[in-house]
Amino acid sequence: MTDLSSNDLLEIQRRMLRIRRFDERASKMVKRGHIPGTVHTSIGQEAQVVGSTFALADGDYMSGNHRSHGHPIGKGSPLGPLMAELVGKATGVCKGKGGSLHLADFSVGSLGESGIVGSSIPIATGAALSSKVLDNGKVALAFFGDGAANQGVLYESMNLAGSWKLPMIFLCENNQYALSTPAHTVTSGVIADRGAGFGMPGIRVENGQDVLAVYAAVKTAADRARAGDGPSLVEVVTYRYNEHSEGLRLATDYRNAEERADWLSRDPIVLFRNHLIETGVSAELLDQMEADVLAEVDAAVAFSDASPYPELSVAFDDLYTDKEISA
Amino acid sequence: MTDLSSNDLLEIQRRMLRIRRFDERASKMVKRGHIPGTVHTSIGQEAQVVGSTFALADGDYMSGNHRSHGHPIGKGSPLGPLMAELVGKATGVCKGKGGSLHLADFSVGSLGESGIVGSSIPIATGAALSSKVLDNGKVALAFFGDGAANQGVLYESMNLAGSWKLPMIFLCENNQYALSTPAHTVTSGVIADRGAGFGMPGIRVENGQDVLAVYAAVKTAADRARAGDGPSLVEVVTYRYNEHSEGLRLATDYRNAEERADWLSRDPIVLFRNHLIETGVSAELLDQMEADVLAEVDAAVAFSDASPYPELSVAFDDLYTDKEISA
Amino acid sequence: MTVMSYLGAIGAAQREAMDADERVIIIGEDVEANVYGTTGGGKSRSSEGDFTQRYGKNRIRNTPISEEGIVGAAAGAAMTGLRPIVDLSYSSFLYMAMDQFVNQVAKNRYMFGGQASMPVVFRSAMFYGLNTGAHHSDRPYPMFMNVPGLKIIAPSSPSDAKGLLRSAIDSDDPVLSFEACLLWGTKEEVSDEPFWVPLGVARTVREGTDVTLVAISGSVPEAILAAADLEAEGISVEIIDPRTLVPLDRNAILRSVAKTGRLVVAEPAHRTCGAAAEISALVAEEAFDSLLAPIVRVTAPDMQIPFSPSLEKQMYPTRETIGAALRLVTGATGVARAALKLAN
Amino acid sequence: MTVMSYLGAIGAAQREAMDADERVIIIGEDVEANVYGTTGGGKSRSSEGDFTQRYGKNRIRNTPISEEGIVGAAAGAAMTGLRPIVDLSYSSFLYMAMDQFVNQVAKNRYMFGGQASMPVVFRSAMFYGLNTGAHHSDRPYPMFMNVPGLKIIAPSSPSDAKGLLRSAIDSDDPVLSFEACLLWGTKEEVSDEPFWVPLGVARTVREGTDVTLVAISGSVPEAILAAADLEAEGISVEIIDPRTLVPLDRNAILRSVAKTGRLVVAEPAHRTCGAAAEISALVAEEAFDSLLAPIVRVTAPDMQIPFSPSLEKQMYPTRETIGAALRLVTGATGVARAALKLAN
Ligand SMILES: Cc1ncc(C[n+]2csc(CCOP(=O)(O)OP(=O)(O)O)c2C)c(N)n1
Ligand SMILES: Cc1ncc(C[n+]2csc(CCOP(=O)(O)OP(=O)(O)O)c2C)c(N)n1
Ligand SMILES: [Mg+2]
Ligand SMILES: [Mg+2]
Repeated sequence: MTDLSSNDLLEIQRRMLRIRRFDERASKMVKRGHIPGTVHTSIGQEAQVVGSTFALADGDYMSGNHRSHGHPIGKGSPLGPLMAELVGKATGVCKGKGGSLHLADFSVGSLGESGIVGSSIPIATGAALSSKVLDNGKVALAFFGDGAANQGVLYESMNLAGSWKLPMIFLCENNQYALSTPAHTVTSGVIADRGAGFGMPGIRVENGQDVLAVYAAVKTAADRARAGDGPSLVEVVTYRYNEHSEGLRLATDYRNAEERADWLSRDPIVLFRNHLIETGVSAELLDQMEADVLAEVDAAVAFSDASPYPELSVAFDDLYTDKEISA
Repeated sequence: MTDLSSNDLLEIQRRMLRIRRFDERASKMVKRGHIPGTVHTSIGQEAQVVGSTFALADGDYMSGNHRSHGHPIGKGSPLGPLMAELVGKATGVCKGKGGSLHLADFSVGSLGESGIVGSSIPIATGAALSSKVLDNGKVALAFFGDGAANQGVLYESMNLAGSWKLPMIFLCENNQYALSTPAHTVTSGVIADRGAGFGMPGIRVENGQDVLAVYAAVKTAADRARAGDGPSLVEVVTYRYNEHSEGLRLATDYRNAEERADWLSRDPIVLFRNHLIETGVSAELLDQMEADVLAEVDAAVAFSDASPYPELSVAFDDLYTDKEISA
Repeated sequence: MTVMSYLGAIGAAQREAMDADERVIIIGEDVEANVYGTTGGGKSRSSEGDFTQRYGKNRIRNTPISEEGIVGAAAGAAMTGLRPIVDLSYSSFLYMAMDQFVNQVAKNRYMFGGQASMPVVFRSAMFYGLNTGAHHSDRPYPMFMNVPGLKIIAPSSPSDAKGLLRSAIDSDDPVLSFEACLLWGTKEEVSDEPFWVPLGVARTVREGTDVTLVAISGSVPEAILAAADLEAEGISVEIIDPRTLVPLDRNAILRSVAKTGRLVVAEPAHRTCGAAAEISALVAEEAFDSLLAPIVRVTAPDMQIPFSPSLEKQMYPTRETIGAALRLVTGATGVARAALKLAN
Repeated sequence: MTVMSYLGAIGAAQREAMDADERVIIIGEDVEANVYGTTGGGKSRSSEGDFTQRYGKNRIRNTPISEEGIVGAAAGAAMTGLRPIVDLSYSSFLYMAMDQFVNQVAKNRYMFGGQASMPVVFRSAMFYGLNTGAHHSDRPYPMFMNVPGLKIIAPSSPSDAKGLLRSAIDSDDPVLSFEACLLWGTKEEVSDEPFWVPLGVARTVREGTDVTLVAISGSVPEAILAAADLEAEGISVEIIDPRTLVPLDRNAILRSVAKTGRLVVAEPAHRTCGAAAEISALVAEEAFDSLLAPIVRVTAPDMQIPFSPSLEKQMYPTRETIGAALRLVTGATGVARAALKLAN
């Protein structure tokens, strides 16, 4: 990747690590009851997430889904307010009102994750429309899963973005399952192939564990968008290592052991660490990075722990901009 | 068309004529205030309609849209109750409660037209599901326009039908405009090309004024469906001769005069009449058919005229099957 | 002042708002060709007032038929610096976009702890009473009233149409505007100057002392006729048009009922869980001690809308059914009760 | 009789209905793997009660995530000979299919003059009170009550869950079932034999003489606790659970209010245009002369649901807020009014 500096490469690894460690911690906290409700981790999908977000500029927009922590972390959101949000603290990035499913950090262009599968895709489309109308050069990316790829609103959005040549990327995180349902049993055709019928490139990144392969595909799409040539559909094939959500226990027969072992043997973070070492980065530096990231996650938890829960009355703020008429 | 008898060919022409004369009459009746509300004619699109319906078996299902008279007529529905429905009479095929937009004649497999663009597509999909579950060999066809092709529910239905290999035909009536909006300005890519991404053939009938070309494409799709090989998408390129709806007056500049003249010069009924004459059918026989069809339409109007309006209380029937709890 | 139709007043408000703020754009099916009459001077593209001529295609955006995508895109655009007006043509098409309305438009600001604001207006017309059958005739505003986070207007006069729409466009919150086709042609003198009718403030259409009649949208003209009939019978009716359904001007209604002691609510929506139910429940809770008679709702019955003109006309509140309700609560008569039974 | 959980009772009704009629099929996301616990004996595919084993994939249909397509397909299938049960998992996902519910499921039979019948059941769970944030927590049944042509059940006990679901499946009309996750674990003795709880018949949960308390879905257990509290204070509360919201057992409610003269309505939905509004309006119109006190609604406020446990718990009717309302209407106290203010 000629356009990535060695610093960039390190930053890519750091962001993947942040996602991994943040999600590992969140998983534990759910199981111990420190995080209410549930969370959906991106563990195993870090290359797909960071390869995508890193191909965007700082000011670019994105929307996401229930597998929600990786996206803002990948886009550079600080961990403390994210963790506090998961716990439901007043210092959470959404003041404790969103929770894991609804993280949003407008300061990094994160316009919101969505608990409703497919529902945030047109939000990113609208952000791309703003960019086009205001001519501000921003690109918008919508993350969605293989399951969401069967929601009609995706195709309405693709058609709209194609017709209006919006600067937009449709990023399908194909981890091959929607909850217990194997994608191939409910998907007719190939997701990436759906681009063509909607007048846009449909790119399939078969090795979604290779962060640079993902980056390259998304960067191409982003360049195309910024050049005014319209949207792209990018499908990244990947795998989630954990259960659909933390704490959920399903009959195990929907994913088999060999399949899991195969994907575990291609851990995106290990792969990229090896790649960095091959290109001359020292193991010590990478070990230090690992330690730093762990410390960051510790600090995020400490920040959350030290934060108060929101006041009762906070529940009655922020519905409308003019408070006096709220409820 | 080896599988069409000479009787079939005459019947095709008769059904196209029925649509033409019925719609011409309806148009007049709207303008004179004899039909309340408005109607959307299929004038100019008869080949597309009859080529499709004639490729179905009698027991097969179909759903339609606001351009609604041609479909049941094409499927063999008697004209009297259709006309009475347009006028709002008690003898209407829906007892006067549906009107032009919501014709349905279950006796010929017509499961209902829909005033909501795109909304009836999954209804046909469900009929195809019944056929599959009950294993009764029926095929279901959904009619929808180029405008409706941008409703997400179409792609949900295509994906569902593809995943379940339902005996289903998605029939896009591309008359190149959705109300005032030229299809090419709001459609990214080519509609027929959208089939491939959803794992099904996408066939484009470029000459949708040629009834046998339409028939051949739909027959292929129906055979495929009946053989258990799943759904097809068929896009038929055609043209409506009248305004979007009768009585509507729009700025004329959205369709130009040359374009109209070109399509008018390829009137599907004239083309097929010529074809029949070439194959040895006598002009007298065809003239007689024209007269017969006009008489049929006259009789339908007479039937409607002679019919009473529904009793007031009829408005309070048929919401639920168990009447006592209605309202 | 100019004599404006209801539809013309909407066009005027849109033009004013587009002139005043570059961020205002119009999105919708067939808006370019001014099919629904609010984005042009006349019906011709070349006419002077044509919005596409005036503002260009970057700001007048003709869309595919994709309500869900359009509503969501408008929400996303509103969250990132634009102030879209979305023309959804008929209210019956809003269901296609219900997820976007409820889960994105209404919730985002709240869920994100105030990070988002959502300055977007969704306009649609309730096309009832015109023999178009069940699909086009819906009056679905009550279901949106059950969704916190939306504001809802339902203007019943040209002036209110203009002034409320300006306020809606200037609001930083999402506003749904339900317009009644039956009112499209209504005309009155309306100021050519910009003006704003505040959201949440009812209009007292007519003062009275014996009974309060809250009337909504297309029921307002019928209410006025009914009140005139009752006046001739010596009964003084106070008519209140809430104009904004969310936020509702509760005080205006409660004050009036405190004065009259009687309440009738007329609206064209279906009965169960309608706006009339809400207003009745509000009064039964907050003004119970003033009440001298049962609260009567005059609404569409819980029935879909039949096509046939002979059937449809009995489906909505009329001068007669409203009158019957007024007579009932101001001194019940057998005739009035029978008339109401027929209607509900 | 067997001790069954609410969820188990739903599974039992589905199994009975599938055994009884080949035309009954189940359609939904993740139904094959029994993710939501009503299509299997246990959580394992191999367990005896597993529906996929028992009925095969032709009748247990795992779907893509395409709510609109699924609901419409189920409607089309119901119109052509099947009797589908659609598992939509969470109630918040129903919006995706709103057009199909309103424009096809509810209208087709009527519009087509009775040619169609629509024997289909749509089940979903209201996942509120579980700290899942605004997207999953909706309780949207009131908006469906405003749509003529749908029937709506909201069982609050295992027996009702089983008996109402059987009636719903056997109904030739479309029925929406709203189940409350908070009730999933509730257990009681339920008959192993098939039985049917008729649609449109309320259950008197407890008889009383001083005040009528209509409680819906997840509010029923809180209502029972509140009534016990009030009993200790010498006030006798009659609790009515409508069970079916459409058709509503109006007579049961009116009869009770005629007896007690006082009404409180508790439900977990948002306040404006909720079921409580409808019930209040019904009584304010039909039983006005019996009423001795204002009608008080105890509902969720018109606010979206916050995620943080510290915030969410105050959003729904509780024993305390229901108790406060009961005290208010049976002899208002300042404390009760203050407690209610907080809640609404
Ligand atoms: C509209 C809607 N339908 C169903 C669900 C329930 N649900 C949550 S996540 C999920 C699976 C999503 O699969 P996919 O899009 O592939 O994302 P993944 O979880 O694999 O990352 C389902 C069915 C939902 N949240 N929203
Ligand atoms: C959901 C919905 N959106 C918009 C409309 C208004 N409308 C009625 S017909 C029509 C154009 C439809 O175009 P197309 O699907 O191409 O069918 P055609 O009229 O050309 O046969 C529009 C926009 C509608 N009825 N339903
Ligand atoms: Mg997935
Ligand atoms: Mg068209």
